[in-house]
Amino acid sequence: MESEAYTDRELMVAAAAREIDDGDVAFVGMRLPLIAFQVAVSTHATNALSVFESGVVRDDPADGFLHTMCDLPNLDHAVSTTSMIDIMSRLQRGDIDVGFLGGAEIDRYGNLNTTRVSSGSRQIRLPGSGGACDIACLSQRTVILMPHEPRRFVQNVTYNTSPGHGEGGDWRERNSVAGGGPETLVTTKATFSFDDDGEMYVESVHPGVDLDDIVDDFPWDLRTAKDVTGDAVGRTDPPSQTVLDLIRKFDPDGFWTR
Amino acid sequence: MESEAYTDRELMVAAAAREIDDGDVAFVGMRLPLIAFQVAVSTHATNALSVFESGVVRDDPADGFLHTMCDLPNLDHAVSTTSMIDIMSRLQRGDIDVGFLGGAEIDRYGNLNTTRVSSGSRQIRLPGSGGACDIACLSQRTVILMPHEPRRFVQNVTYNTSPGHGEGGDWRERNSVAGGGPETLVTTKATFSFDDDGEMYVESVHPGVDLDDIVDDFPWDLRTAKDVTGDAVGRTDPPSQTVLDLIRKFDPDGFWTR
Amino acid sequence: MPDTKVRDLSAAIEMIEPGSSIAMGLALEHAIPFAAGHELIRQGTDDLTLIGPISDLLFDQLVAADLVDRVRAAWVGNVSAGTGYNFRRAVEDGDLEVENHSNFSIALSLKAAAMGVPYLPTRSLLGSDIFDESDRFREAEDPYSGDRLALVPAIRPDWAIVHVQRASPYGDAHFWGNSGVTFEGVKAAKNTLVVAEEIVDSDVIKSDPSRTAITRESVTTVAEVPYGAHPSPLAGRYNRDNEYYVDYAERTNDLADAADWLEEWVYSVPDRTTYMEKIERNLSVSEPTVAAEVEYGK
Amino acid sequence: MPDTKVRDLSAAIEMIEPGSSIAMGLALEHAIPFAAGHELIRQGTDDLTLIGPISDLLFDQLVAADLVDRVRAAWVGNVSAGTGYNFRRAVEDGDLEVENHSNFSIALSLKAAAMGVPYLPTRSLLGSDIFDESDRFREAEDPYSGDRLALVPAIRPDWAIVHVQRASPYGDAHFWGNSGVTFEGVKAAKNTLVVAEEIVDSDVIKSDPSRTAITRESVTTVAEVPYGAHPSPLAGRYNRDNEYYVDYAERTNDLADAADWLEEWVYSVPDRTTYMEKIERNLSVSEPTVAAEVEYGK
Repeated sequence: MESEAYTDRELMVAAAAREIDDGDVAFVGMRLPLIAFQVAVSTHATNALSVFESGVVRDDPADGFLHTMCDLPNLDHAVSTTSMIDIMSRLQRGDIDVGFLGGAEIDRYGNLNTTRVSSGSRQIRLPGSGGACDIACLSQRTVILMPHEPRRFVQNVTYNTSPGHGEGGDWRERNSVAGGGPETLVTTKATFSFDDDGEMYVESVHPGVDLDDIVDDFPWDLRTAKDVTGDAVGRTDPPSQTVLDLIRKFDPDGFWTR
Repeated sequence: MESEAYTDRELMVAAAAREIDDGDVAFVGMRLPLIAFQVAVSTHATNALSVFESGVVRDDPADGFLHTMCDLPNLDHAVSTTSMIDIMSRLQRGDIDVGFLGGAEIDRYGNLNTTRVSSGSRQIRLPGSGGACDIACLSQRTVILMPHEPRRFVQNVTYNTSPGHGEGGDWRERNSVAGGGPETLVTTKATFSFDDDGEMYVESVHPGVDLDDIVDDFPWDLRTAKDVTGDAVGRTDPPSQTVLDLIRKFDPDGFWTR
Repeated sequence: MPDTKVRDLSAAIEMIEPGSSIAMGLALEHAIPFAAGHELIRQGTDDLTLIGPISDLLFDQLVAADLVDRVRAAWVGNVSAGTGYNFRRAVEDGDLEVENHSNFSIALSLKAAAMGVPYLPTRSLLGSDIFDESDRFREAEDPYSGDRLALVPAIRPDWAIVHVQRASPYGDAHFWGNSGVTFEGVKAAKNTLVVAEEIVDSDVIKSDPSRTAITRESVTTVAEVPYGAHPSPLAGRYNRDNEYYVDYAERTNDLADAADWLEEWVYSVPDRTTYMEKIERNLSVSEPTVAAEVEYGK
Repeated sequence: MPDTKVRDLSAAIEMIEPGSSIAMGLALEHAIPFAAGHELIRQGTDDLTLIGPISDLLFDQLVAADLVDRVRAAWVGNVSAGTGYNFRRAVEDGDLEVENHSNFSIALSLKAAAMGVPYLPTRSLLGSDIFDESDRFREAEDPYSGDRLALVPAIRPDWAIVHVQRASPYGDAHFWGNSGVTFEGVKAAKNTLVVAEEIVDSDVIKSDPSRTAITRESVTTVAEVPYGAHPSPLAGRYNRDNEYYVDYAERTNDLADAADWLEEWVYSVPDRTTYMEKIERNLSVSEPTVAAEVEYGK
């Protein structure tokens, strides 16, 4: 069975890699995007460049596993190892084509929270923004990766760490939020796009997932491709064997992807 | 005779070198200050550091003649070769103790013009500020070196390229000009200080120069040390043989000092 | 000849007063000055304000030791494992004040101080709750275009602590690999402690002045501590000790366990030699890449 | 594999349209791209706006060739000899518009563009006629302290032309020695021409990524021109040719003489090899200083 041949996170990495176009400058965060960039530049996006907020610029996969963007294999034979201001300035100039984000909570307009959440009466403190707010504000487009867990999908994020399409419509423009905002959300069950109003809709469900099982995970009436484009909700392409081999090369012990 | 044993410009360099205290960070411009710093750090100011707007930081004399701050001997074995923003930021942070300036015109409050002057009906264009305006605005104190020519001493500078004490009094504070302003002017005939109101006065005349010959060079009633401190106008110390030897080592062909 | 600024690490850390604000972890996951942090813990230097973009484990350890009143940062946790449990616990218990930043806003705060200006403008932050909840960030209109901008005011730490590959006794340093906000932090701070793998003759530093972004007049004191950035990696010197991060996460979820961890790894470890004996993993660089030759001269 | 961006110098200069704004001479007296400037003169690329801190001779030569409408700079002249006579003549004759800057205001103009913000604040300029005469610099009140500041708006040149020691065919470059506003200029400009002493394999650049402050996505095209910065010096490669500057000053005080000079040194010199044959002085680095070893690796 295809669905047993790879993990949910391997599928997410494969889907994320497809979001990097050839020639893109990608702002790569931690965890899965670290692997997604390496897959993309090894397959269809050989002219892509990656930048990391720590100051690293790379044009090829690292020769060795990366726990973090600052592991020595990511610095070795980098194109440039520079400063955060240098990297963030590229973002602020509008030179970053795509940035990757994650979140503990997301709302229908792709606003993300990584600062604090409530669980009953308890306020749980999360690590915070890191560079996420900057990527969300300033990338030409963003791609969001999240585990598909109903508690993460909320009417309103508890704290808007990383603005998406705000309240929808021309909210970003009205609020002088410079970049393009979320274009794609990939969860462990489905891939979502955002319509002209900035509202997310199901673009495709992953192999083995039933659309009906997904819509109940959201506290709002989830829109689908059919509502927006008229096309039926698709089936996410599974990772090819080439891509799976690459993912397992870049994450040999499955530290991030198992 | 002492006055024949050295040139006017060698005396100016010697006087300028004395203005660098041990431990100072000095913002060194072109021409004579290039040599003055090297003399100072070789004699009384062994812990002084020099910075140059091109990005050079040095703690010792260059091993070779310097036409400009970017000649290779000034880069070789520098403490740091960095950027202009780095150097100017030190100035803006208030970390530069003393900066050197020159000018085509100076007024009684030490305002300097290096942008344009009039000669009869002709407007003569000069090279401009370079970093002079920044040094004038932001150094803790400035030292001005100029040939002693009556046309350079004016009631009001044609163009205020590098603000001194403005209109005197608390002008700098009122106009948010951050640094301390001019402390010393050294010409080829005398050394001047600035009083509490920011007006220049003769501190000492160089060997062989008569005070009476100087006062007529100014279009205002020139004040002297006697008016300000009650002390008589002094005699500028001639350069010692050690200092002369150093000047001639750093400028062996007398390119700047003959 | 300038005076040497070399002290042993404990004497250097003694210069830092309780109640100080300290910027560290400025190169992100790279070159984190863990040895200096552990010495702060052993000396019990408390009432601290910690400043940095993402702190990885170091801030969590100082919080575990109950030395921290306030954190001004973009992210505090454990990059290999996610949560920093001591940080989370302290915030949830109301024992720790947090000023929320993005990485760029921390970078700009330090850059503003490094440039000697009261603030820098940015197009980031607008639209976020980081901006909306803050009484520090201000909205401003660009007088040229009418665009809305955010203003980020300067942060001037009492101390910056940075770890580098090599430094002269005067404090001039070579640091390579990604630098994050290291150089901005040094220039922003009132004092800097440079912790170096190796203290070298000034001529070594001066053989490559374009590599010298930290210069003596910004540096208060210098300490030589080989492996002083462990468990974080240092370019050309040693790899990240990832198992340490995972182990820390597993052993500090609980307050009592965290105390045990501190006892084992900090309080009972007098110096860095003893510390390194506890590490069994080989972290050395196995395939060095030698930088292409560069010449100066006259 | 990215495509090569290498062109010969004349093809690279052909990419620059008449009417362009060009930032060059950004490392001050160091590494001035004279070869590129002379090719602009040979091609007659006119209606130019020139941008830079202090231009030394290069701007004066382009003005002599009647290619320049406007200069935005802090200082234009001849550092060895003082006056740039062609610049002075053009301004006095009303043929050249000058936007007066200080070095810092040019640096901040480019830095603002490089950072992607409309302006940067400064404590410099206030009190000067550079500030008072300008309709670009604005006064602003610091909302935090109430202090008065000057705002310096961004300048985004059409082109930056920079000279470096070595570059990859993709445009990633190593440049050492003092850099002035070179890196800010490259990031500020819409296009960059990198003129390199030597084009090297990408692996050479990648052996020392912390030296790579110019990266490919900022670079439009790359040309290999040994001695392309002569008569200015280039760290580790060749010394300043001071006699050239003195000779230029003596020979260009007069319009007709300046035309003769251009004919001899630019129009009648087809390429850099021929050009270097005209230089009799030995400018080579006699005592090279080799930079201390740096390693990366994994």
